[in-house]
Amino acid sequence: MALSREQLAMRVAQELQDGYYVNLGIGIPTLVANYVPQGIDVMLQSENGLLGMGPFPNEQEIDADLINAGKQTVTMATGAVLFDSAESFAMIRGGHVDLTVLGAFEVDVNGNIASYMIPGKLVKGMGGAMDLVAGADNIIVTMTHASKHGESKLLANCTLPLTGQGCIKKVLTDLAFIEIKQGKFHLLERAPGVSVEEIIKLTDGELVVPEHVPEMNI
Amino acid sequence: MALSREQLAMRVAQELQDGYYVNLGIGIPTLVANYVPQGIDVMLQSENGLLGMGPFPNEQEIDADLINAGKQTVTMATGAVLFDSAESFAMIRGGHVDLTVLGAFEVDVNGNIASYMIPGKLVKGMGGAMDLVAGADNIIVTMTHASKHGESKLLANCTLPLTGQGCIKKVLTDLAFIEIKQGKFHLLERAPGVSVEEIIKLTDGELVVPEHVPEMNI
Amino acid sequence: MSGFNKVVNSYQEAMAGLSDDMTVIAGGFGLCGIPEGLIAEIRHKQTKGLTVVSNNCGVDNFGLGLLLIDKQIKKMVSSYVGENALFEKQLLSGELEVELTPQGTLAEKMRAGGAGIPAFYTATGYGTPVGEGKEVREFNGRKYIMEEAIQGDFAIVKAWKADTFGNLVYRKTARNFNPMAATAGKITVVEVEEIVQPGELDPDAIHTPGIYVDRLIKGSFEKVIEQRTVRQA
Amino acid sequence: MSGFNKVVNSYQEAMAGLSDDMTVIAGGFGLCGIPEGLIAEIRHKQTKGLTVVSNNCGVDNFGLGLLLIDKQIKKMVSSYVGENALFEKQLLSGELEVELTPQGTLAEKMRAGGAGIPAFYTATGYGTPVGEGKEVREFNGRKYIMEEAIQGDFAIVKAWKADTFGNLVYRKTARNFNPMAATAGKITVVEVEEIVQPGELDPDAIHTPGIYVDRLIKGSFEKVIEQRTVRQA
Repeated sequence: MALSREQLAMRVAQELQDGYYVNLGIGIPTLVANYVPQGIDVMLQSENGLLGMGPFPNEQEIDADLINAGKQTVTMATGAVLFDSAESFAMIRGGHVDLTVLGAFEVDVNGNIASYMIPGKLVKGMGGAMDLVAGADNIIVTMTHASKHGESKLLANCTLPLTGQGCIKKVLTDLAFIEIKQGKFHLLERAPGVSVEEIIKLTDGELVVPEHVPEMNI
Repeated sequence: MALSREQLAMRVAQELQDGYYVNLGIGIPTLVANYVPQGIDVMLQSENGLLGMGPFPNEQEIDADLINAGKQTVTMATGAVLFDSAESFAMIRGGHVDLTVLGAFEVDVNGNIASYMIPGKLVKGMGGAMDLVAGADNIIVTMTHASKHGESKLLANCTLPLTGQGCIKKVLTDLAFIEIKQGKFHLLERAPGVSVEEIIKLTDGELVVPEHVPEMNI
Repeated sequence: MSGFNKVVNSYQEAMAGLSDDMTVIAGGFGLCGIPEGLIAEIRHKQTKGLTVVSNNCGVDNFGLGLLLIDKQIKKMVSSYVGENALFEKQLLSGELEVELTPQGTLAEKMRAGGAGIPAFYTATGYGTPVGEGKEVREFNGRKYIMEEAIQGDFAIVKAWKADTFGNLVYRKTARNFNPMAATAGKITVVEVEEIVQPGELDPDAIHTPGIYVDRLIKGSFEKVIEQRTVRQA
Repeated sequence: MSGFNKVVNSYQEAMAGLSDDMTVIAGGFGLCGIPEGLIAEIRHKQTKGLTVVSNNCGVDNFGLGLLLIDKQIKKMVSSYVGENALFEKQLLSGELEVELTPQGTLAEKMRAGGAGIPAFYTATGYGTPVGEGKEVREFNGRKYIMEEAIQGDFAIVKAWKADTFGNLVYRKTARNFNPMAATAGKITVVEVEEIVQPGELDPDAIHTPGIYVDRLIKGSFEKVIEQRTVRQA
């Protein structure tokens, strides 16, 4: 069965390592913070100027001066630090963040990603996403494998305006965990109960399938 | 008579305006701080990271962590602010300092300045001087008009490696206050008791001399 | 030190000189850390044809969104414009021009504008619509695009505390773009919650040195929250 | 949060991995704000062929000058090298190479190295020996030269206080180049006067976020003063 939003977050959380500085995008990536494995500490970077983001506040803690990149009220973890936007993106662009998790509309076999604009529909803007994909070495894209109409989002070539070129190496969809290298998708894991055939059917770009494709351990 | 070091500083101080942020170079420029006219407040920028430099400390106030760009122990004035070297030169390069006063070996009719290196002799380095002359719109160079051997330091073309190109508009020497424009020196004032003829004799670059050249009011 | 006293006593004085077709750089991220009173004054002045450089354009009826009501903004330079219906409407109708700029590039362009750096290279946006028409250059085998600095006729900034010399301290994530904006205005106007005497702020903990600040006014702030989010008790 | 504890317990551990021919970026201005113990450890290790990026090279017998004694430095990238006789001697004899870099350009090159900016333009040095061989480009009618970023295999930094996560606070003008150096090392090692627990530093007043710091050691400092200057009583 396709992974739920929570299960996607759980699987991403398995990639966390102790001492990682992590930037989590809006949406599913944000949920990853709820599933950090025991014995592992990570520090969350929020690109509006906070390293060491804590949980959402309770009613008494709400502070209009303390928000995350999604404009939600948040708190600070112990040892947090605040800074300006230039410093925040120096950190991001300079490759100091260990892991970035973000959503996308499309990715392709060359590691291109499209995530900020659907021409003709509303243009929301790229926010910090272009800097994040350009600056990070270690990125996990989380997305649904295909649209509701069964159109693949894992393509030979992205059709939408790009957020970044050749920068994505790992994609976790609701159906599969996929690595991108040498101009191809490589199937690493499948969602529990999802068949390799279904993944192949819903993947437009060239997909390399090993003999044995393990089920994810959620 | 040629101006003394103190008199040079006094004359420069007459150019100060209330509310000026000022960077004073090492040597004679440093003395300018002693002659700020009454009723005028200026704030001194030290390029190693201090805006609002105070006087030298007394024995009890000495702090190894608080020095000026000449590595001398200093104090902070009320309302001073500390920052890093990138911020300090952002301020300088970005043109936020109102007046810069510095020494030189040579200047020429095109506003070029040489001040950091005499080939064959010791190379001390340019420190912050190249940034200061590139960043400031309002610079006063203080120097002796000629060497001890009577060789002019106000030239048609600088002979030493340049610190900056086309950036100097005002030069105060021990003999004269001179403006540089349209590829010529323009004599504005002469030191008390110094004749126009002497200034002409000791100026190599083309010098425009008006009919009346007032004596400096020191 | 009267020459360094930046305090002005009215919003009119704070924004004096702002005229049609000028460029205004504004601090703030969403509605967090925005100079509410200065924005209100711009609306009150009815200055038109403005180019506004700001990460966002507020929301309908608050923040920079207020300047959309009477179509005072000709062009926005922003990284994110979502969640503002009036903005969308004016954008789609062609009344409003938008230059979408990645958030980090926008912050760096403001910083460069204040720091005498006319241009810099970044990998951000290479191979995307943002890179179109921009110079591409390779360093150490990777491709980068050239981005130019931004300066404003005015910068409008929100800080927490200031001393009368204009030394500024920001609070929490209300800092965001404000320090860079403060450096990049020909005239920098700052609205703060509290003004103290010189010497009352720790010199080691000042975020923006007063040298960048031209005018200072004490405001009162609504601090509207866009996404009020609480955890389960 | 054990994964974020940056504290090491010996200088040997602090500088582990430093080897011949590496590039070291060092904070400090003159003898102010220099990582004394880390420099001593480099001398003790007798690492050779180093490229050292630092505004100055200390004095004879103190600071980075100590690394000249046994000719450990192959090349200095500095803005100012005066007042060091051994430096002058090795420079004139050709044993030591020097790349003179304007102070502001040096600071900006370090910042760029940490910030993912491979190059930037500055007017500083245009038309001077510093500009020779560098690309010249005109913006708004003025000429600028292109300067490239600097990164180090190691950065050695001196701060005042740190928490165990490596969040740093500097004191007075001992800040100088340290914050930029901290961002530009593949491995950044910081020597501090005091280490406190996370949460003890004001999050709004931290100068260097711990994300840049790899190793942290508590040192003791001589703090030699180069120009002890007092005013008349």
